[in-house]
Amino acid sequence: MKKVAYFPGCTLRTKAKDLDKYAKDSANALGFSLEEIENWQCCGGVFTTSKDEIATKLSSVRALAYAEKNNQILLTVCSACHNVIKQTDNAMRNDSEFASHVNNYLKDETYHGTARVMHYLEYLRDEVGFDNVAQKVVNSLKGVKIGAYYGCLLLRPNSVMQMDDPENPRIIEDLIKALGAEPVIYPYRNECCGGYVALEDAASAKKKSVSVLESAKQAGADIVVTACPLCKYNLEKNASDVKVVYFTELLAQALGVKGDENE
Amino acid sequence: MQRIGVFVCWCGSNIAGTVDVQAVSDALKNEPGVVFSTNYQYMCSQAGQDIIKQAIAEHKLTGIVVCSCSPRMHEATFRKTAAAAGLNPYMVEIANIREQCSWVHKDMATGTEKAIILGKAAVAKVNLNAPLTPGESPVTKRALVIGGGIAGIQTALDIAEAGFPVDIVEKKPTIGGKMAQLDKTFPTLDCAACILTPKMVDVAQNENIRIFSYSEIEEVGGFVGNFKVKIRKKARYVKEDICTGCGICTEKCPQKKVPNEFNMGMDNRRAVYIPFAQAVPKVATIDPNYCTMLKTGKCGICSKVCTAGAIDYTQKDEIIEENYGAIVAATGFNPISMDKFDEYAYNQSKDVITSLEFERLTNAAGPTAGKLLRPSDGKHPHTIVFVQCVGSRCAACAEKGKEYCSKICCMYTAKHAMLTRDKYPDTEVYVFYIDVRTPGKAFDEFYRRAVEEYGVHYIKGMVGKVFPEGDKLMVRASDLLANKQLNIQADLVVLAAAIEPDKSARSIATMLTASMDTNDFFTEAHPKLRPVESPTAGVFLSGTCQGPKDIPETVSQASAAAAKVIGLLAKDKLTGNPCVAQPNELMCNGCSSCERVCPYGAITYIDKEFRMPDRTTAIRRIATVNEAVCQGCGACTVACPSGAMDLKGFASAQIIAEVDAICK
Amino acid sequence: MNKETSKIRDEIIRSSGVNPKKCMRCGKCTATCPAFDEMEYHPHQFVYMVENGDIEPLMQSKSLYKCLTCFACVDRCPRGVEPAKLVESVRLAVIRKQGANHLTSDDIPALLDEDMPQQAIVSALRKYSK
Amino acid sequence: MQINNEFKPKIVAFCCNWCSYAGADLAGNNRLAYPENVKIIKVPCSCRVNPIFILRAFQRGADGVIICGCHPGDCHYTSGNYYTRRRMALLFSMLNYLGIEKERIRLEWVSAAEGAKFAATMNDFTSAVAALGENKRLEDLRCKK
Repeated sequence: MKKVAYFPGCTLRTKAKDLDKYAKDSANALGFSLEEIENWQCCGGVFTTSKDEIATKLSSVRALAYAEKNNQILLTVCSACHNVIKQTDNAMRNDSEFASHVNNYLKDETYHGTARVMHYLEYLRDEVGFDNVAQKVVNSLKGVKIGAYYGCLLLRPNSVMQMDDPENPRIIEDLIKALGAEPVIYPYRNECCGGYVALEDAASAKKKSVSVLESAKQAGADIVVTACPLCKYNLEKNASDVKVVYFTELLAQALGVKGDENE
Repeated sequence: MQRIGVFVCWCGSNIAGTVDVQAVSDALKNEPGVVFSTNYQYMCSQAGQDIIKQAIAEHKLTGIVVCSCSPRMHEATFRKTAAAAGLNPYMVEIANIREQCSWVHKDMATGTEKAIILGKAAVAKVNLNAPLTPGESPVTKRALVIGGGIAGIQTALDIAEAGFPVDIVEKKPTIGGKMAQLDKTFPTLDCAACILTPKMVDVAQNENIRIFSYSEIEEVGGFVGNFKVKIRKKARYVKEDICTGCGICTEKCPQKKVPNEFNMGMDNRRAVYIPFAQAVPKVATIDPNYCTMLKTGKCGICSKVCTAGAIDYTQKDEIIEENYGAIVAATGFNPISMDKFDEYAYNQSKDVITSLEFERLTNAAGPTAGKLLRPSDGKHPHTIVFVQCVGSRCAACAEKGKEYCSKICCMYTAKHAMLTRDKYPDTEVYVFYIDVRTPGKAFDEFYRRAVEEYGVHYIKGMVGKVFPEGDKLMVRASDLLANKQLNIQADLVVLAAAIEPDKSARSIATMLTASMDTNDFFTEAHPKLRPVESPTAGVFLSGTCQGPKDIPETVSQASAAAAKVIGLLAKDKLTGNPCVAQPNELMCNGCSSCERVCPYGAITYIDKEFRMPDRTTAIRRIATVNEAVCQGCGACTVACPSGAMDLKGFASAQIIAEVDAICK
Repeated sequence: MNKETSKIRDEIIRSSGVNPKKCMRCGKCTATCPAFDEMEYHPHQFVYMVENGDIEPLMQSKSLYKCLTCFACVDRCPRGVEPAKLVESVRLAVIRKQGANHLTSDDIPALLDEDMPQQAIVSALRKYSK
Repeated sequence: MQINNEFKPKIVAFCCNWCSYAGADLAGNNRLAYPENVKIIKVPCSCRVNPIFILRAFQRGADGVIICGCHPGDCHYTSGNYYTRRRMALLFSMLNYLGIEKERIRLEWVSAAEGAKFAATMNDFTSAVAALGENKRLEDLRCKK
């Protein structure tokens, strides 16, 4: 079985254990295994854009250096980890001054900008292939109307993330189709849920999350899927009658590896 | 041995202020070959020129050195002077002792010393000069216009009017271009078809004009006055000379699901079609990508209904070769793709359209017969949002938009907004703008009328995102003057898409060896003083292929290009540059090194018979230069391994003599 | 603009990597900002005010803590100005001052509910404190 | 007048007719001074400059040679300056092998609008060559017994 270096992130160890577990189980079912990298540290949740923020990026660079040393793809599942690590990777590649500052801190773990950071979704699309995913589906989700919720972190800034068309993405919709379900496209799928501002200003986050869910509901979605624990929290906290689940949970369910409770 | 005269100019005090002109003329008197040397206040004046003429006669001069200003200034003047006195003009050399000596040095001693050396170098060169005669080439009195939009039409009509034959090559089945798709034209609001179609008819009826429609340029060879062009006349599977344009085939064709490009894909046409009622030539064309007969061999209905018998499924592309004296590029523009701007939801909603699509929606001959109806449900829109600068003035990333201003959008948006309010006063119209740019005769007045008389809401700000919600479009925008974020529930959103040169322009430019800028607009020979000529001799520019412009500007430029073409075609012969490459037949070994580096394809090879020392003859392959094609760059002279190739006027021996004189 | 202001401005421009002069005042950033209603100064104003050295009001403003860092303005700006990075650098100019952290770990427990993911806490701390 | 005993290098500048020669004229029009050591030879295009001309200059006592042409992409003859660039790369390495310092030979792109660049380039080149001192002459072995 093909082994892929995996960066889980702190939330997947605590509040978002489902996101992690189902990702691993689904990977096994699809013929690859997620190998947690050694001694990883929290990515910090958000990317600090300032050029002189060095220390806050070191944990991501360490993960990148590990993948580089082992000549592996660095796989992420959480949108936030993916965004932070990918943006850090981009800064290391394109800002030589920043890179030399960072590498000065990292004695044996310097990074030279050659690792390949991939989100789990990208791995399914580009390495496994959605066609192959579809073939492994045992519990087709036929008839279920699912809205993909991208939020901001997977897509923006597009010049760095390069995952999909940032204004009209299809990667999650294609996965939904592969699982036999019906994707529902709604206009707020790439609008922000309110993010970490929720901690201080719950009202602000509520306003944004409600618009997202209303938009999905109006378009006819029964379920909304996300790759981000914070999106899930914000949406669920303000949820109406639309269920919010991790995309990995849906995947595991379709692949028949979710466990017995729903089967 | 040459008999050289040296003439040192003071240029008033311009030279004499920093150079001791007497010392220069004295010093040069003793150079080899010099038999006369003098100086004068203004050599270029009539009196100065007379001194030169007189000296040529008196001293039987065979060569002349003028120590004066830059040759770029007065070389031509002194060559004419020499010619008037019976001397070959190419026996004149200029020593540039003004721009490159007196003006850049302050000290009299150093200036004088340098002027003497520059003079010596010129004398050394003239000693090796030979009389040169420029070649002449005839001018083919026929012009080619590439592109049959309003630019190409106007250029062709003007050239034809002057009595020269013109061919228009148009890749679409009809001429007319983008203007044929427009509804009304700003700022006078006359209908585009009413002013364009009579011109199209003029083109069809003009005896001096041939139209090659549904045709493309395949190959361009030759040079100014003598271009040789291959034109691919694509198979339209209809005999052009027999088809009467009755249109029965286009009604009976069973293949009804072909997106109609003339209506921007907003309705369908048949596989056999005439783009629009006033098409020129009014001849049907079969689209091979959709025709069932051509694809499967089963159908043939159009052939059965054609009473004229014009349908020919076996037609093949035809290559036409023709010679031209001048070529005009009039390749036009297209709106850019909206794929990279989906924050405006163009790909997510049928009711988000481009301005050119809006033109078709309001055009009486369009898919809605001129009624403004939403593409999604055919309902009358009550709130319309226009977004300006979509992809124009966009410097964020190259693959997204264009850095330049597309120039026409402010005016056509004002037109669209005004016409909408005029015809449907119950409609609220919003225009989001960054700047309103209306330089042009009666343009700003036009825009103000849209605001003041027609009540169009102009809002300074930009639309950030369009959310398709149900059958409405939620437009989120900024109103910068009010410092507000607006949410407008619209029925229709119209995007003023940036314009870009037609995609075919680049390959045509390559064939013409005409240069382009980074945006693929053709570059002009001089941005101010030669705006309708390309830097390549004999190639002229008309319309938007050179840069964004509206119809009045396009037509002026088209006529200007025609004037340049007429000026060229009016000549019987073109005088070439005599400073061209010349191979030494005895030294050439036919290796082809020169041929490979020649940017103009001026070098070919011939087999020539040579008498050998032992009285036998041998056939050897040697290079020959087409003097009319050679531009005299000299690339071949360096590539030649045997030193056989030389450049007249800049011979190796001459340049080495200059080097020696300078390094002495 | 006095020396002190121009020093702060240059520092903000340097650390953000944003060139406010590229802005053509189209307002698309503000048009697209999901936190518009919560902000007192909007993205285009951040760009304009930083360019003019009018930074003190920005540093005092609660707008600094309302930006969601969603990068919508960064992605949609036609000139590549990246207003969100400017907001962040102004915020850093505030919280890097002695004792000026906007949020401290002592504040956290009061803000939590039992479902709040770690991600929200670390993100907020990273953005609001040094 | 001050007596100047400092070393004055001999410098030959080959300038293409369309860009660099016009650039030199513009330097003159704007009265932008550069050393009188620089003597310009006009060629139609930088690709007309045969390496033999440069060797000849070094044989005859030139201390520095500079070739100026249109900027890449701007050649009046479309591709002449690209030939020059490739040829000079080879020639420069050969001159280096012959023991001529690489600072003594230079290829520069100067447009017709860059009078200031022309003057600055010539100032810079002249002082670089002057710093190296007199050049050793290349000798033609065929002329030796």
